[in-house]
Amino acid sequence: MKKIKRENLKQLFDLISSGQRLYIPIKKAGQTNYGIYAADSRVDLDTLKTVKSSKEAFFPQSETLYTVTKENRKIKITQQELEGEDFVLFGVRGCDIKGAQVLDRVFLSSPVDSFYEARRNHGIIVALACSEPEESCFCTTFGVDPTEPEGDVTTWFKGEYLYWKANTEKGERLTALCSELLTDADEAAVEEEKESIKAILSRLPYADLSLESWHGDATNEKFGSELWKELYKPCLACGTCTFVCPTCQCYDLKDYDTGSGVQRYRCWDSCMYSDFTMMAHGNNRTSQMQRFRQRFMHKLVYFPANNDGMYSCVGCGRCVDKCPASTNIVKVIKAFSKEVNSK
Amino acid sequence: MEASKKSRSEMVKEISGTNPLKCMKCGKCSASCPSYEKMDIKPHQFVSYVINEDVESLAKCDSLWVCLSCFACVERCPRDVKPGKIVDAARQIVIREKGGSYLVPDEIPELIDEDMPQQLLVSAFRKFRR
Amino acid sequence: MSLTNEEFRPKIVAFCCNWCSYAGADLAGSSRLSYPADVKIIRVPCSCRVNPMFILRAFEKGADGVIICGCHPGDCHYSTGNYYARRRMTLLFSMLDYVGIERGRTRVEWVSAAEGVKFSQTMNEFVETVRSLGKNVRLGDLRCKN
Amino acid sequence: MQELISRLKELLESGSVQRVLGWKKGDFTFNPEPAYFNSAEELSEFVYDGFCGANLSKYMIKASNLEGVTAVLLKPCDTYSFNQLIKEHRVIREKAYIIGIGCKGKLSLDAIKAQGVKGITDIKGAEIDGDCNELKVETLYGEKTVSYKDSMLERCHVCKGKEHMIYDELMLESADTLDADRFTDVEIIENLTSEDKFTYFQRELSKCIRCNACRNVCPACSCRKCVFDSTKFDSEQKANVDPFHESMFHIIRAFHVAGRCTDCGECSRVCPQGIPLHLFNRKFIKDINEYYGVFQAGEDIGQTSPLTDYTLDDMEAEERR
Amino acid sequence: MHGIGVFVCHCGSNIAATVDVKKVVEMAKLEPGVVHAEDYQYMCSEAGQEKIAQAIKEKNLSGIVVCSCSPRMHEATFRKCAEKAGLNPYMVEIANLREQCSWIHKDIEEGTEKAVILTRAAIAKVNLNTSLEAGESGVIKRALVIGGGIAGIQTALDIADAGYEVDIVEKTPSIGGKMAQLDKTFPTLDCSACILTPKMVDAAAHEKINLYTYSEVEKVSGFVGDFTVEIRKKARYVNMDKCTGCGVCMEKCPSKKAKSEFNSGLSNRPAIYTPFAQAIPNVPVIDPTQCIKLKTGKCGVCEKFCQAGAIDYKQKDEVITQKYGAIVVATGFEVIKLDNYDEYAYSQSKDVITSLELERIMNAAGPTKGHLERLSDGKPPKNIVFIQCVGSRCAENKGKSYCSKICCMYTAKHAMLIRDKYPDVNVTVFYIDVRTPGKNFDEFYRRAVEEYGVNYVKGQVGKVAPQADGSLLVHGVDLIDGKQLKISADMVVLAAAIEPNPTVRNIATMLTASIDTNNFLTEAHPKLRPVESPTAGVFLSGVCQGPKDIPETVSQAGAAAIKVVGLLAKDKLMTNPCTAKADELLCNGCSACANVCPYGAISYEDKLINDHGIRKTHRVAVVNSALCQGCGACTVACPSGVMDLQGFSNRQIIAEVDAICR
Repeated sequence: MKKIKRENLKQLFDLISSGQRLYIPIKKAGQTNYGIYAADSRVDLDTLKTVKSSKEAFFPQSETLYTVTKENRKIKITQQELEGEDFVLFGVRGCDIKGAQVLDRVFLSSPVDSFYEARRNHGIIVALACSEPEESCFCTTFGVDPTEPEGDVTTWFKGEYLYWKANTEKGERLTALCSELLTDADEAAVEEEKESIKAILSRLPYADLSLESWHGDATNEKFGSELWKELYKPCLACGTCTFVCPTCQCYDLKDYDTGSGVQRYRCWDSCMYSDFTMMAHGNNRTSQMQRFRQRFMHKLVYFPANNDGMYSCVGCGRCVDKCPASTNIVKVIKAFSKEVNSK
Repeated sequence: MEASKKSRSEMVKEISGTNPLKCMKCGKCSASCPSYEKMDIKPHQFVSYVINEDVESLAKCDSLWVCLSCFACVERCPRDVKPGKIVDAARQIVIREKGGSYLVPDEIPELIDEDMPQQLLVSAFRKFRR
Repeated sequence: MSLTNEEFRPKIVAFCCNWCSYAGADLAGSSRLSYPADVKIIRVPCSCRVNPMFILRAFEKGADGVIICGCHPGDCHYSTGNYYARRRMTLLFSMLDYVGIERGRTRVEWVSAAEGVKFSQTMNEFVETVRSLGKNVRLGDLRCKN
Repeated sequence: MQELISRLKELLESGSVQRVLGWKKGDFTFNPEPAYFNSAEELSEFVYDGFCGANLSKYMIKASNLEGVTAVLLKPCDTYSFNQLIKEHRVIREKAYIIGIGCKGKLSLDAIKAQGVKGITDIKGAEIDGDCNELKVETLYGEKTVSYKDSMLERCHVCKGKEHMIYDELMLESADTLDADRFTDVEIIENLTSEDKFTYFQRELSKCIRCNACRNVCPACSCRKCVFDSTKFDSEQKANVDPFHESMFHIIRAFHVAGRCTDCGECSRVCPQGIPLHLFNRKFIKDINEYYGVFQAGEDIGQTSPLTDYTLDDMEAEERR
Repeated sequence: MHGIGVFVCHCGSNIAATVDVKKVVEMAKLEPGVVHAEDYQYMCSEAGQEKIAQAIKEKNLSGIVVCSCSPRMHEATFRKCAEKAGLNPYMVEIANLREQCSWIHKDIEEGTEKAVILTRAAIAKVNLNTSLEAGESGVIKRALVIGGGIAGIQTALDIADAGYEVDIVEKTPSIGGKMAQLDKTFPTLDCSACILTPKMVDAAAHEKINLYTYSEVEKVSGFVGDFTVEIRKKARYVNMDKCTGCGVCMEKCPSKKAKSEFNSGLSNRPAIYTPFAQAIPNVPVIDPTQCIKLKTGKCGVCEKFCQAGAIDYKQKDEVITQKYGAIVVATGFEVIKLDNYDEYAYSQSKDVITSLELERIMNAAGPTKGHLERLSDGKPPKNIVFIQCVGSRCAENKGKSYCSKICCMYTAKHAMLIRDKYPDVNVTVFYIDVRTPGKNFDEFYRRAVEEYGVNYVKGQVGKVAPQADGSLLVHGVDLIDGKQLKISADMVVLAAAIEPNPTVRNIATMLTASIDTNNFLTEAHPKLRPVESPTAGVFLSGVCQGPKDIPETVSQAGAAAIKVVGLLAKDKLMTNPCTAKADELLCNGCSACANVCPYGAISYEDKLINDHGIRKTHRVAVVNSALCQGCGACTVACPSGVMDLQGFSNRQIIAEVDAICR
């Protein structure tokens, strides 16, 4: 266990970023999002949740895959280089780390997504415990422990200090790099902080959110439920929930003509959009109800059915905070348990 | 000198809120004017003086103080040039240039007659404070 | 600065109405009134055919300046087209000013079929203005800028 | 409030309307959602308070396709949007029974949080029957009191007024919330140097995640298929591929709603990244007002929109400020 | 599969001098879709065209780009050439390498570089061209003229003389219009009726002309060549076939208190009446607001006295539907209301009259049988004052901004006639400017001054004050002498402004013809197409388009007629295929496009739309390609890009932009 004074954090960031890219929550134009650290960045580790999750570091909102150029009448294809350098992702909360584990299931299972894999291999995650969980948090429902998030390094804020514990070899390497700024610490303060967090967790409004009704093979029963016909109604079909979500992994592939060649890139897509999976014959989900149902069925039924029971929701609550129509996964879960209870 | 002359005619336009170039020289203002005989510069000529940037002469003329501010010309001008307002603007310039305060605020409420156009009242003040 | 203003050749897109300005450009040509080759003309039936999307597209793909030419107000072949275009372009360009695109990169000019001289003069002026502003770095897709 | 619910019940029970479009209680006091109520019983979940900010006019586009009449609750500012939608044939007047409801200013959770409040579990004081002066905020970390006014959405500070532009009946009182000029921010930006303007918007737009919430909530963005979703201009875009595309999207969107945007403020309300999108729309509104005469979209259905209109002596583009 | 052919013209040395033509050919070959590229000395020559045709056939080209002079020069040539070779003519694009490249650049490198880019843009565009077919529509060989004044009559006569059927719709009981009310006409002073009535008779007698008097246009649909018009024939209560026009009914009618419209309200007429003696048709109408029988059921005098048995109190309005190939608007004018001119005492004194009223007073058939007398006391006036520009040339909030054009001349006429007949009467004319452009016009005015001693005073009148003794004190000014004048007159004549007949608004709306702020109909082009409305198939005749005197009206009427004849002479109308088209699958039906369409070419329909298997009824825009002229205003008004212009489509222009910016 190491520690560093809060006031020395800037030195720490400067040090880390001197040798590699440092992704860290930065406040810009009033909002906190992950960004690449620079000396004049306004680092903001106090905001519990960045607007977009940290998944961007491994799965950027858009990335070029390859470029096609033409030399006279011949075509040349150049693959985009994979991530080749280590980078540090700092201040990641338990939910986002769990989100990365969900994405691993998608991108690292065969066939492996090499772009994702390379970033994942080169990324060093410095996790940060959630000192002040918020009302929309329900990560514990999905088995996340915000008191001790599992990164290469786990950190805690307590009083004047940031406590620092390396968990992996990558973590040790980073600790060694920063050794000049870190001092030894005992675990007592951290234990105390963990207790304090636990106390808050038990008081969270969603503390007792239950997934009971979602266990087992719920496919047919849930799919056919009449509830969807009401639940989807406020939905505006925007992509806010999907884009702030740490686990949403759908993307679209597109070509862009730069004038000197064509770039094939992928970018996040949202199953809420009416043109999602649009094909020549039309769309296989033709109504917003179907699209809405798809999102939640995927997170709570289809994904766990194919991934050893792992839900593709991590309870970060970003969609709860951000949905313009105040509809969200918690309301969906609650509506179904109410139905189960009333039966 | 040239500049100050010009600025005065610009001032007349600004104060009166009229555009002298709209005048089509029909003379309806002069035809309507009850003080026409006593005027050295006739109502329809006011406009030309402003266009020609000769506010100097306008400032010196008798017409400025002969005009009753009855606004018959303003009312009847087919082109909305409002010679009466030009006269009044010229008057204002003369008075402003003299400096000093001309009206005590307390006097105003007593002088206001509901049926009387406000503009007329103000013009009248200026005129009799000469 | 590796590029001096002398060497910088801006990309200029000119949308010209078929009935007036395009003919004006033809007249400039037949009168041998030169203007920089940086100007490339796109023929449209009327200035009201110019969609803001076209203008932003040009900037996206690397144009340094966009100019719209149409018939003089009152002379539109379709009576009213350039009146609509005038409002649209006034508002659009005002918006581009507002988001920080240099004002000199956009322009609307009315050029009649008889105004070959005006066409050439306008283009000369416009190219000069854009050249003095340098390369368009604020608006455009980075992928198109190599 | 009780009076409103009774009236809604009466409308549903008498069969004069088939459903009510209003708000349903959320799982917190501060997250009610737009909802349809098909029967008097369902109204037990009905709520209308300071957190019911959504402009339900947008939902009426779809509701116009439903059987029968929908009673819709519209705040004064929402009625401008409804009018505009009538003008554009996107809603059917006869399918709506408009209850013009009062409004005492709508609240922004972000504005409350910006006052240093974290972990909110309950908020009291937003009730429409109350005086709406103060909000009592219960949080995981203790209780706080914030002023109602400081917690309002930006749009309420520049409120268009308490009058409904269209309605079948009126319910509940409104409060005056106007305390700012809506063009102040636009003017501030106008007075920046070109470079500073660019920097400002670049910073703001760099946050955009292209979630389309602004577009999808916008009553003026009622296209069956948006140009940015279609191949009409080869302009199909998804997600933020290049900073240019965010500018393009927001400028074109503002242009497309210019002369039609009622300045309802929904775009700014819903933006997950807090981008002040209204600054685009207001720039157009300000320019239109200055250049072509004051125009308020949605005020008068008969009025021609400034972009489908012209006068012979309109200002030239080069004469712009 | 695309197969684009590129043909680069040297134009002798016109292009080749500053453009490396071979290089352009080589570069073109590298562009996507291009399968053939060649150059030639003169592409527009017969041999050049032969090369193009050959390549089209041999290489089965799907589109061609000709790099040559301006498309304004030879686009039509190359389109025809393509068509002959079996390629759709709209699959041709021109890269303007001469006027817009070689002629303005001196440096060959620069010229070539630009030529390559222009060629590239044209190739990019032609890749997206689609075959277009010019539409055809039939032409109904019949014209409608709305308004039966001199403009309408002349237009109808000219069309009919060319052999086409013409209907005139006139809302009053007789054709003749304003000209029938006039006494004499300038500058020849011949009697108005003497020159008008023969024309009226001609029109009535013409086998190709059909009169619908006392009728109004109620509804118009359709488009150029094929309009459908509903005409309401108001009930006359007199059977037109039976009536002999003897006039006994009018004599016997006991209700005689209605104001005579024809005499400008200066005399009365019976409830059953013809507007004037020479009315055509000479069949009276019963004014239902005045007729005692129709109001109370009692009376029936006219029926009793009508030997022809023509009176029919039960007659009803009749709506007839007729098809037309062309419509001429000739709705004429009215004199403005003088409510805003209190200073001239028009409403206070009977002796302040308008010029049109003076026409009636001076007419032998008028209220005073042609004797010049004061309406107040019947005494002959000794001093008459004419005031010009009453309501004309005013600021917009005060009257009409335009010059009514005819007043200077008719005032000169009136003044001259009065001085001629009553040399003792003093006539003073207050004027601002005397405007007499026209053949023999200024000479006419000078005669009034020089030979007839009319006193012209430059200066507007400020006020007319009725005096206790019945005289009128005119406060005027003589700007030349610099004197204010106070003239005691016993009659004042106001040259009131004229304005378009108020019914024209409604008619313009029905025709989707545009109208200006003064309610004058807008012409398709102010200089080059002055008698056509922007709406195809609608033509303008007379004062409805702008103030005019009789000779001008008659010439415009003839011009409108020849335009109509030109249209009706065609068997088929070929329509420009570069028209707007809505993608009904995605159209919102928001009306933005229709709001900016100058031709009224866009309408809306509720259509059942099949969107990938989902069927729903939507309101969608439908473009009438016969009306659309292809300006593209709608395409920009449409936010979703659903409205597109064929031949200049969004994607085509975008492709050009991309190619240029590449």
